[in-house]
Amino acid sequence: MSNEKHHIVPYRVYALVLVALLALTFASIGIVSIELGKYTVAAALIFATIKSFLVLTYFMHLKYDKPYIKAMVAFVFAIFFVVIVITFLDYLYRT
Amino acid sequence: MYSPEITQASNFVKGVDQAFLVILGISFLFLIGLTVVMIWFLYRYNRKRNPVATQIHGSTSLEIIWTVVPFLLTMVMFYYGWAGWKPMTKAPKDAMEITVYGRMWNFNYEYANGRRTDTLYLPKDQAVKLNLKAMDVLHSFYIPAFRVKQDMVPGKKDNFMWFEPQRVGNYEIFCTEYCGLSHSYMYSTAKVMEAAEFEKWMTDTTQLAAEVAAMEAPGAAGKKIMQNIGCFACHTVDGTKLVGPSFKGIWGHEVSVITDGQKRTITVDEDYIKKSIYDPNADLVDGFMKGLMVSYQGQLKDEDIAEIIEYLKTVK
Amino acid sequence: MEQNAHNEHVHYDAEASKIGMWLFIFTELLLFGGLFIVYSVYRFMNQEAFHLAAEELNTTIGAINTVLLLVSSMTIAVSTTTLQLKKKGLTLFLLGITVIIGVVFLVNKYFEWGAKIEHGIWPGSEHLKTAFSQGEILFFGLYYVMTGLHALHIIIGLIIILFAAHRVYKGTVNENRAALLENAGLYWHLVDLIWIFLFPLFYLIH
Amino acid sequence: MHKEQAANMSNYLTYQGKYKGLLGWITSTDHKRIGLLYLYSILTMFSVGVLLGLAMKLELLAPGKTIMDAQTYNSTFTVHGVIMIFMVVVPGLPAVFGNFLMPIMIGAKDVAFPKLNLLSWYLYVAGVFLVLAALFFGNGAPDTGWTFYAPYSFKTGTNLLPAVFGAFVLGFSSILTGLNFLVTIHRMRCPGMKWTKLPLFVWTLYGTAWIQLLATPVVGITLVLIALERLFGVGVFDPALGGDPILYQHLFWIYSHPAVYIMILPAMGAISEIIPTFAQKQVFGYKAIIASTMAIAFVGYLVWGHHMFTAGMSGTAQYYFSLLTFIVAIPSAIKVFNWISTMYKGSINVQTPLYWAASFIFVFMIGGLSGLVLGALATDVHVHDTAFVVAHFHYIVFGGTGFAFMAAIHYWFPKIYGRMYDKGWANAGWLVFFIGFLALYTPMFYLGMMGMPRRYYDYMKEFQGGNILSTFGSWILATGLVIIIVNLVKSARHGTPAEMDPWHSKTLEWQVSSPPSVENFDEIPEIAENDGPYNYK
Ligand code: HEA
Ligand code: HEA
Ligand code: HEC
Ligand code: CUA
Ligand SMILES: [Cu+2]
Repeated sequence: MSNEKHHIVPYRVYALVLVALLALTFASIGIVSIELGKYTVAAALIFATIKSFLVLTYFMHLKYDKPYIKAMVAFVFAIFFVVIVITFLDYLYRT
Repeated sequence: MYSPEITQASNFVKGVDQAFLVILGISFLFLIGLTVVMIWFLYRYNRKRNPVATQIHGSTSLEIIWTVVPFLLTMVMFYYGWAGWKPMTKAPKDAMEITVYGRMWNFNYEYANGRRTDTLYLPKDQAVKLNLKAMDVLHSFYIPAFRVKQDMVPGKKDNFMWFEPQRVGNYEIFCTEYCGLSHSYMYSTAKVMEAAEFEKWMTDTTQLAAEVAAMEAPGAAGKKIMQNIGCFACHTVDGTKLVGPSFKGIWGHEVSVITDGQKRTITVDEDYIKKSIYDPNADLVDGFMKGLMVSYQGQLKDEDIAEIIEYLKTVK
Repeated sequence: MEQNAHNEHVHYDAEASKIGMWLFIFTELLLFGGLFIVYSVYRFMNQEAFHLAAEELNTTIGAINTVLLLVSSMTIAVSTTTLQLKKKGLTLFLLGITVIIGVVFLVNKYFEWGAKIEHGIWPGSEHLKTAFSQGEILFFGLYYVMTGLHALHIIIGLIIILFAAHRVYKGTVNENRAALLENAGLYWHLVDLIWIFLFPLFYLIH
Repeated sequence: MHKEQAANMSNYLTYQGKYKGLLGWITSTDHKRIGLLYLYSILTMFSVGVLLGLAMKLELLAPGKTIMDAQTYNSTFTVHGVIMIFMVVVPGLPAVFGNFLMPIMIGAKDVAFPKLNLLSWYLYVAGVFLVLAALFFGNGAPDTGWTFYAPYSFKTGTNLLPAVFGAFVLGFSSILTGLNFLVTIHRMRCPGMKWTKLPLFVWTLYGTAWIQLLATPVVGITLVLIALERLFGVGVFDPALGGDPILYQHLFWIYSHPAVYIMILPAMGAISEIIPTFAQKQVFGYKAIIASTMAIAFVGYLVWGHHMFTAGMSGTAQYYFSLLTFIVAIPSAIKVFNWISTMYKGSINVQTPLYWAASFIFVFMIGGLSGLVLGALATDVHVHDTAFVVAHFHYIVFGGTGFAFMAAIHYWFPKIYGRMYDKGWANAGWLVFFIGFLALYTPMFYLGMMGMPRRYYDYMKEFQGGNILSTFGSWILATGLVIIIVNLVKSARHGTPAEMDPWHSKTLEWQVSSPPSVENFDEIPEIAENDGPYNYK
């Protein structure tokens, strides 16, 4: 309800998260400029995943939300991932 | 269509029909069993016969049984389905190759020696591999009697199907992927012959010439080519408009076309017809859709087009 | 896990509107998800061409836009804290910053697209069809569709933020009824989230 | 009974708000009125779809041209499919009965976002008009089939854009309904209404809503891509520009396979309400039914490729999709077993809704079992895109969802209108309808096995026998439908007043007056610890 206990996130947390996000951005730009061959895609995506994880947990308050909301978010990402994997069962194995 | 007498028309019939038998068999068993039980309950536990219901909440062991049993049965069905299909995916190395072109709205076939037909001639007991090429949109190549079907996908390179005809006869071929106006008229025939007879047909080059000679009229060869490759699916010679403009009185006629978005008028001559066939969308006849007629570059040679032009001159 | 006593107050249930927003975000994620599937399949089928085409994009503009969106995400996140601390002025100020950054992002995008179009690269253009391979055509097609759709979401996000700011100004959104602002924030983070993936996929990998 | 009379004075049908008459309806955010708005609009579209279906059958009575030309036929099945799928069965049960009953069943006064609910209906209407616009303006009705397969869908000269856009808007309406239901079920259950006490119909709506939410956007973006392809030539599905038409099919079926479970789950839910009521018996395996609902919703996401067995996917994908298709059939089997077991040792009161429910089980089994034929690789290669598929999905979409819809309307009719229908006519209608249905679609199984392709304007004369039978069936079916509709329409106005709980059911909607008051409950109910939706003694 209106006056239910709401977690107030301190400014400091937001500031730290932003710094981390920016650092990760530049790190990912750096990492793709060195030649990693076919791992560049993977590297860039790993950085993006970490960043989105930060945004979800802190900016989007998931850390402070009830477990069932977390579960829903996890479920949606999982199902999307599964759908991609299944689609690639076709493309990876085409002769 | 296949009728029950024509069993075993190809090497796949057995596997597919067995899968049908297994799945339909189990299905009928369940359908009849469950329906009978349901009707019996409706009768036996009718309010008149059973005024007070007995409350039962459920039964875990039953739930387990009727999860596991159908699971096992479906795995059996899956297995037969898979086993009947698996051999379709890999053509034997010694298969004879034929290229099938599908376009709106006809099929035609090109043999290793360059021969082209609009009927699929096949030797009995010889593995045949069809390379399927779609020229415009999706089509699907279906021979019910052989239990084979494969979509023809434009742009897809390794598109094929294979089979081994095992019985002499004529079998229908349908297009089963919806492809526009005359989808239901896109059919052709597979003619399975004894190997020796097929050999004779294949090497007999005089036949075509003889057919042409039989039709002495000017342009007969051109007409034959056009029939084979399927121009008349879209064009008529009697003035009716199908998908494309009619050829009636086309020669020397003035048409208004759209070139690069600009309208202009052209008199139909040899160059124009050739261009219309090799690059149909360059000069688009006013009032018709772009992209329907696709280029025949590589399918028709200049000599063929010369014959076609001869024919078109005669269409008054 | 839920308190059903809420029913007495059908008209304001912060948690209901929060779940509602999350559910909406899920559909948005899958909307882009469809495009990501298309992208990954075509990237897989045309690796070389995608590398080549990505060279055409300007990493610097992309990076600047990334930084902008991250910062704006932070400002709007902070604004929910300030609202709860009853600092209305600061909240409005932060929202203002967020909106300005969003607009700058769009301006950047405008120039970026403008430059491409000047070079004759747009879906269906003659130059694209003649001078580029099929894979590159696909790359640019997807580039326009995905960044375009993303820009559309930025615009929607901006409208929602302005609306929320207006309510904060009027006082109908306050420390006790913060749902609208929080939802605006969630939406804006979604826009950010998508960009976090668009950036490496289009600008970085070459 | 005095309480009931008092409530009747201001029931939701007669209630006077700010506006009178029609305006009072189309501005109302009352979930019950919105439910009826959907009912009337869906039935209107359904009638259009039925007429198109009958026209097709008439055309197929004989080979060659019978009543229309090929172009008209192609547009007819496209518009028939689009209407039936996107405007009738996808919204069908959730938007009508879900809206009307779900809040009452969970003890709430309305859905979580009533205005959004009304907006969903407006979006539905907007979508309908967009699709209809495609018929009357421009270059003629679209002729691609409801699947809009690329590349034909951007080559055809017909008026595809408004139809595609309309389907997009309809999808949006469906998403918003799903969202609304999810929030409502999560947040607005009355005290004591635990998850394990939710009526099964509500559970199926819950599963359905998740599918609506997570699958619909994928088709949304796919349709947008088709539109962009036509407008700008983006190239994503155009083989000439390097696109892959098979990818289009993946995206389309990623939505449209789960969508078939959007259609059937609420139907199963309605059946799960009706059977215990008429057997006066606790539902058999409450938890198993819930589990199977959620399993269908979840596994349903993973099997879309079974529509593409001949499309040219990799062998690995074919193997995998076939396997999972069989897995998804099992939860449906579990449901059938539980329904039938619920009848065991019941005290069965055979009334019209139960006729529909029992025949639902029968036709659903046929539809579902024929789905197994389609799910197996070898057999699907033979019958894919033939009349067999047409028979399968009419049996299951319209035998399943349609019969359940009929069961539902005969079950909840007294609640909705506060009046009873004529049972004799209702039963007669059912019988005629059922016979017509069997005659209409059974021959198509045979035709398909013989190799008659679908979407065929013309056919070889060998196929004529089956087609004639089928066409006759369509006339019988239509007769049945007319009987049913006339009976219901007449009874809604002049039927005898209905009691609060004519079937002696236990779910909450039967504990309020018929028709319900505007607020549903004077006081929010409370569910006692040992109470439940199927607590028959
Ligand atoms: C309400 C909609 C609905 C539902 C519920 C289903 C349910 C199922 N469908 Fe169907 N389907 C459609 C609507 C639906 N379908 C439509 C519209 C199309 C065509 C689209 C188009 O191309 O235009 C289609 C097409 C379609 C195809 C593609 C055919 C093709 O184009 O080649 C396949 C292939 O696997 C398939 C399979 C199944 C299966 C296995 C189920 C299963 O879920 C069925 C499960 C049910 C049962 C199994 C019966 C009950 C159980 C028993 C009686 C107990 C005994 C059971 C066992 C032993 C297992 N369907
Ligand atoms: C719900 C879905 C639905 C329903 C009810 C129907 C109803 C009918 N359909 Fe079907 N049909 C489709 C969905 C449906 N159809 C789809 C998706 C296609 C594929 C299109 C394509 O290929 O792209 C198709 C294709 C299709 C074809 C194949 C075209 C071809 O491949 O050549 C034919 C052929 O005759 C046909 C005939 C009919 C007939 C005669 C009726 C009816 O007229 C029969 C009369 C019906 C009744 C008398 C009443 C039934 C009552 C209810 C269902 C209760 C009300 C329920 C609610 C309001 C939810 N339809
Ligand atoms: C799929 C349908 C289709 C097929 C098959 C087809 N055409 Fe066409 N044709 C069209 C359409 C549509 C046009 C008009 C638009 C254009 O100019 O491209 C056209 C235009 C033409 C024109 C110009 C006609 C005029 O009146 O100016 C000629 C010549 C022609 N086609 C020849 C052929 C020949 C020869 C073949 C077979 C080898 C053939 N077409 C096969 C659809 C088709
Ligand atoms: Cu070619 Cu249908
Ligand atoms: Cu399916």
